[in-house]
Amino acid sequence: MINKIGVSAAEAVADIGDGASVMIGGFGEAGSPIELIHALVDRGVRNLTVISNNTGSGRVGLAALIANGQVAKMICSYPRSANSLVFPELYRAGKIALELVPQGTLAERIRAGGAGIPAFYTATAVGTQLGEGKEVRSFAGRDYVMERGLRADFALVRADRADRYGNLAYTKTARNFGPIMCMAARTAIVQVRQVVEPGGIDPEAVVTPGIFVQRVVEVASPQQESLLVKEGRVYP
Amino acid sequence: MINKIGVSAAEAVADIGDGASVMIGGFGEAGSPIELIHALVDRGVRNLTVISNNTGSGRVGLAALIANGQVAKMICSYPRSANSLVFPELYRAGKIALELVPQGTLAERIRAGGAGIPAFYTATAVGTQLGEGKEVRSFAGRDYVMERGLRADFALVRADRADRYGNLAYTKTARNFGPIMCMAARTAIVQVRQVVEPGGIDPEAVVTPGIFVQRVVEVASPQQESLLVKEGRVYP
Amino acid sequence: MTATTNGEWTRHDMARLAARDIHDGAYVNLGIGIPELVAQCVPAGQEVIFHTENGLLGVGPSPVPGSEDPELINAGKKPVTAISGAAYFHHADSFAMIRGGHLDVSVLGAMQVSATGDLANWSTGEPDAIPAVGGAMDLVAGVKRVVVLMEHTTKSGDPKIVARCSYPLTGIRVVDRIYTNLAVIDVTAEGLVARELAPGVTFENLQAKTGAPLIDGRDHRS
Amino acid sequence: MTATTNGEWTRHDMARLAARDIHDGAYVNLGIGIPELVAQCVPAGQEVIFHTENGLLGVGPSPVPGSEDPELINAGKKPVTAISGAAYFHHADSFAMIRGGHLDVSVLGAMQVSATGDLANWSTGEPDAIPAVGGAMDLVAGVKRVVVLMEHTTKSGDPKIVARCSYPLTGIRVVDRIYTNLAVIDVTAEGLVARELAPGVTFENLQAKTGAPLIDGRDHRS
Repeated sequence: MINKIGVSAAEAVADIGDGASVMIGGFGEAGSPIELIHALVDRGVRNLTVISNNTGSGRVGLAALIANGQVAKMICSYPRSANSLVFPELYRAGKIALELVPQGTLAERIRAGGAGIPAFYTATAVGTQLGEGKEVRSFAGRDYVMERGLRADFALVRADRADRYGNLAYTKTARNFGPIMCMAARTAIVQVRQVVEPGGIDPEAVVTPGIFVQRVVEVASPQQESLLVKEGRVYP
Repeated sequence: MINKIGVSAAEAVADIGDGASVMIGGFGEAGSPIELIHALVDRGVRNLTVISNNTGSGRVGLAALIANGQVAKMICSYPRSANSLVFPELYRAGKIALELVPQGTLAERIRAGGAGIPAFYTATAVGTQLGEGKEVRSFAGRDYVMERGLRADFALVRADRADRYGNLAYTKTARNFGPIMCMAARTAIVQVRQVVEPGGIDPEAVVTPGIFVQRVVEVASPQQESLLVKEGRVYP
Repeated sequence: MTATTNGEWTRHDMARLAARDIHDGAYVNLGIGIPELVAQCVPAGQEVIFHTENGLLGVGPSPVPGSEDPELINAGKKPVTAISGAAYFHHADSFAMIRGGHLDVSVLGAMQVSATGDLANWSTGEPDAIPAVGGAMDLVAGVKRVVVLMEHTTKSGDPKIVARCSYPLTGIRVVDRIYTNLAVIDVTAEGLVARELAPGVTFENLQAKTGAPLIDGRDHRS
Repeated sequence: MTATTNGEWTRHDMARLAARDIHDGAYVNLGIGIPELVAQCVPAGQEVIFHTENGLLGVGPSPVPGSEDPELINAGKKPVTAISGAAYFHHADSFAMIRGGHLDVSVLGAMQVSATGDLANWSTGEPDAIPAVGGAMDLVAGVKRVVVLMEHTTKSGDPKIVARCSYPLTGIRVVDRIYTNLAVIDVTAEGLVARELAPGVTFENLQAKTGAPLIDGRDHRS
């Protein structure tokens, strides 16, 4: 019987090793899989390449992973935000690399990686610093840059509900990068608020079909990043 | 107030002119917008380029449009099926052009067109007749062909429910090409079984957001193509 | 249109002017900052659908204090609500709307706009700045009409409308119209055309505060 | 394994052999024809998820006569059912599963398979044939493991396993294993390796009906 559920957060990330590439879902705290990230902090593996839209807040979640010196390189669109302290400090000190990607190009690169598309063309960033060094090609009189599909060894994603097949439903704007990161990772690890029986998610409303999900961890009451930041919490 | 509903099938297709490109949803009869197609047959416009996975059955729906001499060119993956009589006859007589596209490449070209991607690479069809004449490029040691995004002037699609914003929900495997054709057409015209109030489709379960839909026609009891074919019906 | 005591437009005036120019039924993405005010200024009887690139079409008003939902936010990561008839989707679908030309208007803030509509709004280019681009480059490349809402000059009085941008570009020839506290200016093939001036502003005064030649277009408003 | 009176495998035998080789928990796409029989042969205690490229993961058994739903069909346009825990999706997402390497096994029919695993199964290449490809080229290019179920020879007795395909190709070097009424044959870097023979078939007899050299691999079954 197929059953992708039942592992703990620690077990789910146990084979993420030094040098792995890891996509981490979330747009700010919405959809950020904080318990899975903390399990990765606990593992202490280093030299990670992390693909995530932001770089976290305060000293918890993704920011804690970065603060712990585990991330060698960030691929993201917006590494700066109100409570983003850790990344700027390490970046200015030359201790972390940054590949800055326009947000829509980042999303499409991830979707392409998951869909078996090695490269595509987009008008985004043509003529800008972020288009420099990229192949430019004209279609129907307009210039486009070539962008490459992006895959990763692992994805850490937060969804709302899952069944044992790994079918997922999300909540509101916490959906964001989750579905495409599940597609693009060789091993997609998902924390959900609730496990349901097969059929418990309407098959018309499944957002991520189970084929894209390898492991599901139930975290009934996930921590809320912004509250932890407000309280000044530091992980671990 | 935004209201995309309320036109008849005839009104909805009234600006489709000679030489237009028209995407038509459906995989076989599942999702085929038969009432919208018949309205287009009634208009009698000619020299159409039709993008659709198949070429219809019997002498109704898409097959009627072809039989009526209105289609100059078909772009499709599978123009042959059990009750497909019209297309083979015209094709052998040299009266209709065919661009044969692998089904997944067809779907991805349509999705790319809708997503503003002018071209992408795929391994599908490399080294085959359908890859001939296409640019081949190697990424990470594997060959891929370059395929172009596909757009159209109009899309005719069938869905299950719509609200006045044009948000759509579909039924089972009748979803197929509908969502991506709505994305790729300048004017997407959708027939639905039922109009619902805004919010009547769970915002988490909207499959096609209204931004991709321009006109909605309510057809509460659509005709079933296979029954018409079985009865030997001919449209008009 | 109200104005400040010095005859310049307030930020709300600018937002109202921008909202006035958005057609009924339009799909609109609002950038962070002054552009956010546009949502409150849609003329009565019109309906505009607001898109936020983090996956929501049909952004509603700000939530009542205490009812914020951390999983329902906008691109600025502020809590929002959703209208009845909203739709959620993932990031690739959201940017398919942007890149595919499905959005009618993108309203953005800016650091500089050039005489030919180049936009700079993502980086000062300073060596120790943390570069962050978000969705700005996608929006200007994909949305049908790009308009800028910004103060006419920097805090130190330097023009933000310039012959050539000195800051790193967000996009080339992308801006269609600029709304400032002093004027409404179109970017046209002929050059920058001042369409409307705030009540206390003269054309000469406007030109003096602008780093590129302006055409007085007040007689032939588009 | 049962067999026909002449010692050859039946279509159901071939399907059972193919099903035996599919791992528990696999995601599998079944082509039209003999491959469809594989769904009925999943060993007890195992669970396999069937994908149909027209937008369903979790294809169930054929519907009870009279309960067919014209909106719930497979890629062969036959009525099917959906299991509890199924998911529907659109065509681009469906082929993202295929092209992106997410499916474990594709089971296809064939007109010809070459000694190096080239597959021909979409066109006879005859001048008046209506060419139709469907999803076959996408499947062979994207799915991790491609296996063929077919009769060993044509109705007129010609080999379908050949040195080089004479029919137009579906894909180059894509087939991993072939199941016929006579044998199970692997496509390897060393050549075609016969792994199992139907009870009434000798290696010499098999070779005589095969248009490319076979290696007898019965002692070192993978």
